[in-house]
Amino acid sequence: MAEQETPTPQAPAVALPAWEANPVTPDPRDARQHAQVAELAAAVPDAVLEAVDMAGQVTVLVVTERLLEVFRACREQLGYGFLVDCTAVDWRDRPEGRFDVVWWLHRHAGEQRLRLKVRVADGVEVPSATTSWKTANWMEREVWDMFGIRFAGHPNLERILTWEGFTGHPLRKDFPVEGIDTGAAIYPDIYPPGGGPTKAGGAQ
Amino acid sequence: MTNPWVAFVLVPMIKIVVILGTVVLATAYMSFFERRLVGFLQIRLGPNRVGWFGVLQPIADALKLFAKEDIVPSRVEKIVYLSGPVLIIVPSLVVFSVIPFGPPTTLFGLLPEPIAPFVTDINISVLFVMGVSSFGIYGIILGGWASNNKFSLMGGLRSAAQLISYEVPMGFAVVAVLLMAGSLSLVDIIEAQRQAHVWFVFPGIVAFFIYFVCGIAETNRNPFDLPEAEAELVGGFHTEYSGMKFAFYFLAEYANMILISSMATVLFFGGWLRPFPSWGWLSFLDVVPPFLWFVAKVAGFLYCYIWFRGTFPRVRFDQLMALGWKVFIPVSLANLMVIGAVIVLLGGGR
Amino acid sequence: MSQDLYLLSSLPDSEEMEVSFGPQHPATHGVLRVMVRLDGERILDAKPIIGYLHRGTEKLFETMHFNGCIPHTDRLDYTTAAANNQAFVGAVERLMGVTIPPRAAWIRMMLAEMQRLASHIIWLATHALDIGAMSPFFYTFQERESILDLFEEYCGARLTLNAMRVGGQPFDLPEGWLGRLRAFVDQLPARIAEWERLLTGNRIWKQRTVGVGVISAADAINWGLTGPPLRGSGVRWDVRKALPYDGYDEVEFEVPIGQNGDTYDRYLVRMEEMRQSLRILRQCLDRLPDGPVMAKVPKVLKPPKGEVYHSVEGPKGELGFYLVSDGSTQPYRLHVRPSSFINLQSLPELVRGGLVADLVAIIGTLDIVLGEIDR
Amino acid sequence: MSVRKLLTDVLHLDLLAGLWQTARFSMSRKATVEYPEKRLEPAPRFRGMFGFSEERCTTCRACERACPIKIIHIESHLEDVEVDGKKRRKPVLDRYDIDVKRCMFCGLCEEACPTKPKAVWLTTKTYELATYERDMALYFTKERLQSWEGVVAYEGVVPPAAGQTPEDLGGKGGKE
Repeated sequence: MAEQETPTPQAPAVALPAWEANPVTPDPRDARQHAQVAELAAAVPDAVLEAVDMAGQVTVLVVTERLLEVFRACREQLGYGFLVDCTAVDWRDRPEGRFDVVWWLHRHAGEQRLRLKVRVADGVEVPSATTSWKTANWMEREVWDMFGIRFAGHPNLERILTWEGFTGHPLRKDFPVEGIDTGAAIYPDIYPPGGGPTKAGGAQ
Repeated sequence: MTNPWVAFVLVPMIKIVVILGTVVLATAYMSFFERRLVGFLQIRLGPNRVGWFGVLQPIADALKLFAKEDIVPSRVEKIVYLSGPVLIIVPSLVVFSVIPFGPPTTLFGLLPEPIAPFVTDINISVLFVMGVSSFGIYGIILGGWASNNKFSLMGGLRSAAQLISYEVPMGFAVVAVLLMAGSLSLVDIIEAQRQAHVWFVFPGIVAFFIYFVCGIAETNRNPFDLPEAEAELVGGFHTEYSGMKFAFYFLAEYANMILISSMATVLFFGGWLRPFPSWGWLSFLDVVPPFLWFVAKVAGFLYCYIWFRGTFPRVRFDQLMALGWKVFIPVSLANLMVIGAVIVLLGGGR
Repeated sequence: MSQDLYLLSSLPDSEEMEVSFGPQHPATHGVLRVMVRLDGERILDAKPIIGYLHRGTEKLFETMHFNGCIPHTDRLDYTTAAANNQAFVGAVERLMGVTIPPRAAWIRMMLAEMQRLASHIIWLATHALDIGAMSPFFYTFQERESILDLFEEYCGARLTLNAMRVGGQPFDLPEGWLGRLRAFVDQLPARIAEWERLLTGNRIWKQRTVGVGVISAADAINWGLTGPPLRGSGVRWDVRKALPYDGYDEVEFEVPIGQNGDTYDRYLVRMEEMRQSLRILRQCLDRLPDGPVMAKVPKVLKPPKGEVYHSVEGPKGELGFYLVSDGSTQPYRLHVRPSSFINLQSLPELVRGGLVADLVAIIGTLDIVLGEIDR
Repeated sequence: MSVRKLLTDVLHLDLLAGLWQTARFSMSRKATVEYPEKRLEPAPRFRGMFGFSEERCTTCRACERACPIKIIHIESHLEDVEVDGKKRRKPVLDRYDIDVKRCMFCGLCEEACPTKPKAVWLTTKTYELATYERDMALYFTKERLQSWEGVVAYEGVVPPAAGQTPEDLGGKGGKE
C-alpha cells in the first residue's frame, strides 16, 4: 500500500468512507460554559481568564496569583486526584508573557481531564503544585531545568536531566539545537570559552 | 616398601602432586561444565568453540587470565588485598589431603602392594576438613575489606555472617553422622556404612538435607550467593579483583563445591561404596572401580549445584539469616536428639 | 528526599554509609544512579539521579517534520517502540482532525499489544534476573524473538519499528502474517505457564517480593503512578478503558488489579496483562476489518495552530504526547509524558526501610527504561 | 493451613516444580544460532543496507527532505541530452552521498522516493555493515552505493549496479 502515500490525484470514490466523510475538526471553541470550567469558576471565583475546548480537550487559562487556590480546589473540592503531567511552552516574543506553564489534571470519577495553563514572563515564580500532588516534584524540576521557570514552594528545586553546574535551559527557543559550550562551564581552566561541542563536534 | 624414604617421602609426594593436579584440573573443568550445563538448562549451547565441543575452554580462559594485566587499584590495602586470593585458594586445596577417594588399590596390579589413593587418613579428618575449609573465609573477608570498595565490604560482611550462621547447623548435621559412625576418620565412616549395610543418608535424611543446603550456603552458590550477588553488589567481594587474582577466587569456589560434594558423598552416600553394599545380587556392580563410584556421586552433587543455579532466585540477606538460625539450627538439633535416642535404644552405640 | 545526602560522608563517626548505586551497575537497567544512605544493609534514604542518557529529544523534535519525528519516538523507550509511535501519531492525528481507517486502527492495536507482550517479557526477564533467577531471562527472550520476527516481517525492523505514520499505517500486513501471529498467540499461554511454574509459587520468589515496596492506592495516585504499578495497588484504571483510542472500545478485555500494592502483586498484574493482551490479539485476529490502511492526508503535514494531548496505555503506564503546533510543518513543542519517569519518582518512598536487595527488586518492579526517563 | 500447603511447605513441592521445569527445558531444542556458520534470514521487508540506482533517480530530493537527520546529500545540475531524437534538459546527479554511519534505518527515504521501482531502497537483507574505522568506511558516495565496494552482501543479493531491484526480494515496493 505504499502508493497510498504518494499524492496521486484520484477522482473521489462514489461514497466516501465514514472516517473521511465526517472528520473530527479540531477547531478551538470557547468553553466558558463547559461543565468542568463552570465548576472550577464557581469554586475559585475570578481565577479563570479564558477557556478553550479543542479536539475535545478543555484548557483553562488561570490567573497566576490564584493558582495555588485553583490547585487546592481542584484536588480537594473537585476531585482531580491525579496530576497527569506538567510542562511549559516557550513563546519567545509573546508580549503577554514568555512562557505557558501547563498542567493536566485527571478525575477518576467520569474520567475527565482538565488542562490548566498560566502565562508567565521570564523570571516570574510560579506556585508549586507539590503541596497538592506529590508527583509534581520531578515534573517541576524538569520544567526548571529545561525552561528556567522557578516554582515557589518547591521542596528541592534542582536540575534533573542536566547536571548541576549546567548553564542555560535547553528547551528555551533561544538555546541552540547544537548545544552550548558546556566544557567551559565545568572545567574553565581546561576548556577555554568558545570551544566545546559546538565547534569541535560538528559533523559537517 | 621397607625404605622409609620411599614410604614417607616419595610416595606421599607423588600422591600430593597427583591429587593436587587432579583437583586443580577438576576445578578448572568444573567451570567449563557449569557453563555448558547452565547453557543447556537455559536452552542455549554454552561455550563450544575452543577445541572439540569446547573442551579446551578452561585452558583458553586460564591463558587469558594469565595474560591479563595485573591491576591493583590505587587505594587498596596492598598486602591484605594481595593475600586475599592466597588465603582462599590454599585452604580449599589443602583439605583435599584427607578426602578418601577410594579404597587402597594396586592400580590393577601395577603396584607391588596396595596404596591408599589419598594423602593421609588422620583420625580427626572431619574436624580437619571443617576447620581448614572455614579458614578460606578470611580470604573473602579480607579481600572484601582491603578492596576499599563499599560493595566489596558488604560482600565480605555478608559472607562472614553467612559462614557463622551456617557452620553451626552444618556441624550438627555432621555430628549426626558421627554418632552413627562412631569415628571422626572419613575412612572409618565409610567403613561404618559398609558394616551397617546402609548408607547414612537413609537414617540421616534430615541431616543430609541440612548438610547439603548449608554446603551450598557456605560455598556462596545460588540461591545463597549473597556475597557476590551480581544484581545487588556488582561482584561483591571480588569486584576489584581481576586476572589471576580473580581466577583464584573463582577456582576456590569450585574447589569448595567439589569439597562439599565429596564430603556429602563420604558422610552420607557411602564414599566409594557401590549402592546397597550388602545386597549380594547387586555384586555385578563391583566391576566399576570404587573410585568411579566416588566420582559419579560427586558429579551428581555438582550437577545439583548447577541445576539449582539455573533454577532458583536469590534469597535476601535477612531471610538467609532467618533460615539458618530459626529453621536449620533447631531442626538439626532436634534431628541430633532423635538420632542419638534411636542409637541408645538400639544398643547404646559402639 | 533529604538535601544533605552528599554531606554525610563528612561525618566521621556516623555508622551510616552512603553508596552510589549506579550509574554503572548491573541492576539499574541502564544508567540510573541511586544515592542510597545505608545503615548496614538497611536503606535509610535513596535519591535517584537521572539524566545520564539525556539526548534532548524534545528539542530535536522541534527541528523535524512530523513523520521524521516517528523514528525518534522509537528511541524514547526503546522496548516499547510501537506504543510510542502510536501515542505520537495519535496526537498529530487528533490535532489535524484525521480519523484513521478501521483496519489501520486495528493493526495499530495489534502492534501495540504485541509490543506490550514484548515489553512485559523484557520486564519479567530482567526482574527475575535482578532477583537472581537467571534462566527465565533466556526462556522469555526466546518468545520475545518470535514477536520481533513478526515485527520484522511487518515493518522491516525489530526494535526501532517506525511502524506507524500520521493518517494510518504505511503498509498492509504481509501475506501469511496473521497465520503466524495466530500460531504465536496460541502457543504463548503454555510458555507463560512454564515461566510461572518457575516463579509464581516459588517460595524464594515470594519471600523476595511479597510485602516489598508496598504503596497504597491513595499514595499511588498521589505519586502519579500509572500502568501496572498503579493497578498493583488496586486501582482499576487503564487508559485503554478510561479514554479509549484506536479500537480499544470494541474489544473485550479485563484490567487486572492487585490487592496489596507490593512487588508480588505488580508481578501478578503484569502476568495477567500478558494474558489479556493475548485475548485482545485473538479478537483482532478474528475481527480484523478489511479496507485501506491509510487515510487521505497531505504529503506535507501542516496541522492547524493549537495544542493537543494524546495518551495511550503504554506497557509501562500512561504514555502521552503534548503537541503544540504553530501551523508549520514542524512541531512547535512536543512534550512527552514519560511513564517510567513519573513512576521512578516514587522510588525513595518505596525503598525506604528496605534492604539493598529490595532496592534491586523495586527498581525491577517499576519497570523503568532510562531512554524514556532521560529522553 | 491446608493440607496441600503443608505438603508443599514440607516437601518443597514449589521448588521441585521449578527444578522439573528447568530440567524439561534442558532437554528441549537449543535456541542458539551459531552465527558465522548459520545465520537467520531477514524478512523481505527488512531494512538493511541501501540500494541505489542512479539511472532511476530523478533528483527530486524527496529522500533528502524526508530524512529526519539529514544524512542524504544531493547535488545535481541540468544537462542537455538527446532522447529519441529530441533534445531535453535532464537533471544529472553530481553527488548522492549517504552517511550510513549516522543512519538509523527508518526507511523514510525509501517511502518518499516517487520512482517506480524505487531509486533508493533498504530492503536488501544486507545487515553486516560493521567496519573497523568509522570515518569513510561507512560514508557512501553514489558510486559506492551502487557498487557496494567493501560491503558484504547477504547471500543471494547482488549490488544494485549488478541488477538487484527492490522487487527482487519481495520487499515493500513489490507485492503490496
